[in-house]
Amino acid sequence: MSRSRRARLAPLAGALAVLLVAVAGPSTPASAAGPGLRAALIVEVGQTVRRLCVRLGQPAVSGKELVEASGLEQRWDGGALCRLAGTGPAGGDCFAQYPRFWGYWIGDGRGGWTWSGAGAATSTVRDGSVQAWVWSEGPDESSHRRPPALTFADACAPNGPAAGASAAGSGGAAGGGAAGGGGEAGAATAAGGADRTTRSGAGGAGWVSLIGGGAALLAALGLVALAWRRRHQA
Amino acid sequence: MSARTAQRALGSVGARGRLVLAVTSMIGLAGFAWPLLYGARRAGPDSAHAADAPWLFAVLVALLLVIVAVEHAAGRLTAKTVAVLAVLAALNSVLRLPGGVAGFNALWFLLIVSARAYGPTFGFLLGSFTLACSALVTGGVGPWLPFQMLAAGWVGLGVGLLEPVPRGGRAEVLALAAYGIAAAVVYDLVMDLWFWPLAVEGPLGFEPGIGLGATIGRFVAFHLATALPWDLTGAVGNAAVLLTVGGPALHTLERAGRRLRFQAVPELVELDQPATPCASPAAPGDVTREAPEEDELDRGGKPSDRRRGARS
Amino acid sequence: MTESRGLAPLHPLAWLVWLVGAAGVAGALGNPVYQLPLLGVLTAVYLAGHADAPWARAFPLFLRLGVVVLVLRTVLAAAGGDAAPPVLFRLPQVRLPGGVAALGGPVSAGALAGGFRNGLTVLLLVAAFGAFNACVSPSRLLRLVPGFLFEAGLVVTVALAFVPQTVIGLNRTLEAQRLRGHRLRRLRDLGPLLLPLLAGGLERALTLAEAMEARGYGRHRPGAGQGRGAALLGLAGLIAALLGAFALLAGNAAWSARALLGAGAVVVAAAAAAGSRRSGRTRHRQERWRRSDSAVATAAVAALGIVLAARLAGSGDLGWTGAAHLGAPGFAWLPALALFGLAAPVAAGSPR
Amino acid sequence: MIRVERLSFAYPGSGGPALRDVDLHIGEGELVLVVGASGSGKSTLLRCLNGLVPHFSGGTFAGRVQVAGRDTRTTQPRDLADVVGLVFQDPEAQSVAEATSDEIAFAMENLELPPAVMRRRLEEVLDLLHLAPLRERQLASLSGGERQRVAIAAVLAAQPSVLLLDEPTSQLDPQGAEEVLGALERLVHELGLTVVLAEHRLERVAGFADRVLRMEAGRLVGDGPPREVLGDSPLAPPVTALGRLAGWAPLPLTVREARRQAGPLRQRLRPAPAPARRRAHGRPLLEIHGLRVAYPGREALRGVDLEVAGGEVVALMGRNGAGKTTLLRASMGLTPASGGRVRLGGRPVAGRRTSELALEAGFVPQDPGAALFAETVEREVAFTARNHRLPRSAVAATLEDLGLQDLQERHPRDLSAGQRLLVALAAVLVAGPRLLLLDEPTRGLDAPSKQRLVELLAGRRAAGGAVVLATHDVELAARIADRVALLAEGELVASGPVDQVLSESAVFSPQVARVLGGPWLTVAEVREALEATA
Repeated sequence: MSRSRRARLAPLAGALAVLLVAVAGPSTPASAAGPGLRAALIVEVGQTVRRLCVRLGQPAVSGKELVEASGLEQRWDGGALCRLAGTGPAGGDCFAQYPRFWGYWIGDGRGGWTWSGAGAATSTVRDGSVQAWVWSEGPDESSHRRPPALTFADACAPNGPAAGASAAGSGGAAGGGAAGGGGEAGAATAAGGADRTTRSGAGGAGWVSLIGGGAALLAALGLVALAWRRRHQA
Repeated sequence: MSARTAQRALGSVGARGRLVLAVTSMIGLAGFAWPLLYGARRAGPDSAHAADAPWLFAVLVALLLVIVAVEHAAGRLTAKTVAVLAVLAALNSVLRLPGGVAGFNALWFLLIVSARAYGPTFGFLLGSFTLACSALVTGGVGPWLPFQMLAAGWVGLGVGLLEPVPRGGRAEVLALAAYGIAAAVVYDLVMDLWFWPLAVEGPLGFEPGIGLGATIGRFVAFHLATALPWDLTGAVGNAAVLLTVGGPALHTLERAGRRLRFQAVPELVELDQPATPCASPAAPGDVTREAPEEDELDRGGKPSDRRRGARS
Repeated sequence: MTESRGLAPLHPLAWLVWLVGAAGVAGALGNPVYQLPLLGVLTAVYLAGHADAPWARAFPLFLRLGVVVLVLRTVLAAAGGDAAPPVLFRLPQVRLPGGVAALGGPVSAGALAGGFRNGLTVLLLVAAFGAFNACVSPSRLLRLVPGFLFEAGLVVTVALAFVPQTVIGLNRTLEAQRLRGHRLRRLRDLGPLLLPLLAGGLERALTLAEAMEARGYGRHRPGAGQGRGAALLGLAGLIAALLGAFALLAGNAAWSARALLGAGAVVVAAAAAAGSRRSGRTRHRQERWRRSDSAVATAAVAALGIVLAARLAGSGDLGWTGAAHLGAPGFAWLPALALFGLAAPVAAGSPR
Repeated sequence: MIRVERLSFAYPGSGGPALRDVDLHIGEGELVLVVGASGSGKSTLLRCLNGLVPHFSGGTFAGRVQVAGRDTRTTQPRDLADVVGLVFQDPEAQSVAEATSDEIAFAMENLELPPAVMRRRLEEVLDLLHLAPLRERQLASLSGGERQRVAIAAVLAAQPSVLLLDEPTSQLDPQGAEEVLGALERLVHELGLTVVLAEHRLERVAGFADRVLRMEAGRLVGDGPPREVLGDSPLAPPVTALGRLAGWAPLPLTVREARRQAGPLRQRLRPAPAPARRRAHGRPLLEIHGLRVAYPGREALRGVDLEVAGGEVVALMGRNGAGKTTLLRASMGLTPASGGRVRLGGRPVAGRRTSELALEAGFVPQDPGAALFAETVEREVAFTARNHRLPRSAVAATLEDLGLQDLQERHPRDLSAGQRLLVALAAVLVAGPRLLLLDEPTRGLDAPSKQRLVELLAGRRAAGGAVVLATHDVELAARIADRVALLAEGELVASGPVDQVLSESAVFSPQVARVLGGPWLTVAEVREALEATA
């Protein structure tokens, strides 16, 4: 009796074990697609414009996390950036050199920029986002220097892991960011091949998903109809 | 009303039982408060686990309840306690049915009064069992259930805080009503904290790594915006019912507690051995009269023929 | 409370496995191409298997809750002021008092899509629980309660058995008081309704307790130390698991955290095993485990396994991480087919 | 099998002992009937036999009880479960499970029987009590008689050698009681169980009881064969009382026995005038014409006509589900009529508030204790008075009318079933209605309480009030009713003077009518006739 009972518990144990592995396992569901997630980070100090392609650990991170993942030397005070890549006040008051400070811009991906008055901790960065930090003078967007018109593709090579190399004038602080899950463009590791084939917008994949998803949906609806009919015949 | 003694439905809980309850409550609290703790932390590479957290903690809290049940129920619940728990849980679930009596959700009222009458540990169990029973009746089993059970258990347990309030009299009812308001508000707040990471995202949503202050700020804003009006009406309703019905309900429960005698200890009067039946020193009627009369005479000094009257 | 009509009733344990599978799959999906068919599958399972009882109304109720969350998440995500391109339109921005957050501003397609798919995930999880609730009767569910939780299960069983009587009692009391001129107008008028119900219930509790005692309840009391020792062991395991979980969430010390979580789980399992061995209580009702139960359980575990594996391998765009590009989501056939493994309960039983 | 020596017991905190100096020996296979009024100690005695007293109740216990060699002083009731089984009054309050088979298995699970044994015993007790078709039914869907049989099966599953039953039929209608007692009779004959039964349907049980114990105020005042003990007891069934009146020997316990000796009495009564029947002359208080009530899926009443005038008592009779309760409820507007007219106090019921109707007619539903909640009887009555904005003096007057002054400071929940009924009556009568509607008022009442009720109703009739009572209790109807309305399937199948309807009916005729036939319904009537002719 107890043997058969144990046998019955086996599937439950199996299902739980699968879940446990998923939760505690090496690579989690939510971060599984990580290798394919990238965002562009533009850092401008004087004449130097760095274009960094940062790998994201999860589908959505904050602007602050984006900078953190870049591996650049930095210091924060809450959502405000005090010092980045060696520029900015080293200690104490973040705005010690006001009106000179790190301005925060959010790109539209086509080269346009929006000044962000809110802190970087509350903004959202997704795959394909472009953000910029500019060390400049001026209290708001009218006087602060606007970043150059750069797109996502200017920092990250399209559809592949080997993003374009850093723009001119970059160099210096190379990211030691392997542990941070990101790094300067070029240092990013290759993403899984499987990811590329199903990548959205990649050629015929749209058709595949349209047909496949449609078929699955139709099948499911058929199942619903079947169950409905059986119910109402009974 | 002279001093009434609490009829504890559960025997002495003991240091160990209290420790288990305390530790499980601490862990359970962490299960609720993870968004706050987690929100305060700098997110690392695995911050993606935020999505798994509600489910992980649901399992964790469910296991906690199992442990509380084993510690406080397994082999310890007498037939009387089981029966009273079951009857009150059923009554409570009925009062919690959608719509309820006159649209009022009387769940907290009965739980608080029962915990006051039969002890905080009983209150913890009653709170948990009520939610379990109610979920089964209405088909409300879900990942939220372990959290609801734990939180309702706390509401029952927390009545123990009122232990210094003297029994009987207006002060007791007032204290219970105040507790009723606090309990309803805190319960809703705590359950909302569980629901919050699932329910919203964006500027009012949970987001890892934005700092404790910001997390709390966002949560409070969300709670104020979505739940507070309902919470407050519920809490005020609770207090009102506790004020008007709390006293009599407490009486009813305490009467039943005396009748049930959770810890009945019979007094066995030794007659002489059957071998010498003629040497009986006292008529049996005398024997029972010799028994110490407990202070349980009804008002007006008339003896109640409680069980006899109701039964035969 | 009749059992399901449409199907030979599945073993509650099979349903539990199905639930774990369904919830796991729902949690792993972020791509509407899979999510919408899954919603269909869950609905079909509900339609085929639900009973004609009050608790079977759970599914539609749960769906409604899920839709509320879906709308809430989508709207609030859209109002998050996310400026990542492509921005669809702009809303006027409102600052909340206290500087907690700002609502409105640019509405990006990515935020909208992200909110939608996250909301859909919650909807699916809730729907899985709804279907489970609607298809398994509470009393059968209670038979899954392990032996070491017998007393707790008994309390709930007895309470459930008392609920119909209590509802009748409530209506009777309501009427009896109306016959005495009572009218329910204010909160204080609740007293004459609640108090007789309470007093009557407690009188019944007395008889019930006597009846239980007379029928041998509590006869077997194992050494209290044993079971409670297991409880302490379980508690220790849970503490370990909790610490592991937090470490994992915090993202530091990744491997030690996982080890801690895993070890905690193992200790808890060991405690449960030790605890269940202690109970000598026998059970009258043995639910029969049929072949259909094995089929449902296997299909559910397989569905979960395939979906999780696909996600780990990054195939099939299960999480639809390309939401920001607003391109068409990716698709792969294997995980899509696996979803239909969860429909096994529809096919498992022949109509009775 | 059972040995009770010098047993005395007092409940904790009670004024006096519930049992005094009881000595008793019950042999194996005996069926012992325990009789006595409410509060005489029957229930307590039964609870002593399985150890619930004193272990469960607490209290002061002197003397010794041994059951199958086990001393209850040192054995907990749960450890006696395989030796003694106890079945309680209320079938609903003693169940722990939702379905029949789970309920029956509960005791076996507690005894830790192997599953194979459980299965076998389950089948056995299901067959013994003819419950096999109900094995998977929800208990909530069973009738009272079925539920009580399940309760007996649940106890028998532990295979005790002693079965105790505490008024198992007092909450049941005659059909349910018949089911239970029939099952019991079968058990006694087939299994040879030792049975101790507290019961008030003596006529049905006396035939197969070996022995009767009579309790009075906690003492065992009678112990012997049924005829002996019941012969001089006020609790005896009407046939026995009739036999005593007529001087028959041996005293009859059943109608069958009485009929054999009834010839001479019938002769003696032939010249006597038939008992006078009253006719009501008051103005009609309740007028029902063509009343139809439909519930979802069935019609409970199909065109019923009934008029009740001041100064009469009308008994509504009929089997379960015939529509008695529905008729009463429709009279109070609690159930809306789908056709026909109901007028109360000369005005239509429809559209009037219940609290307003309560001033014209008082309705005491089944289970009169269900609505009692106050701390004292006086406050209980005052609650109704306050609802109707009546002066405080009305309360005192009502309490006095019903003879409740002595109880007015008592807690209603401490009272006996009969006293609770009086309180419930007081709680509706304080509003001063002229019409009184009662639904099964005698359920669970002992003989003295019934007598009290009869006197009370007669008093109201004499004062010009009217009473409609729905009842299964034929003897009660014979004693108090002027007219009987017989309902079947929602239709009025007979309506007329009590002697006509009852003596023509095979089922609803009182014992005296069955023995003597004709207009004779009660022993009192026969006594008066005999005195008149003598």
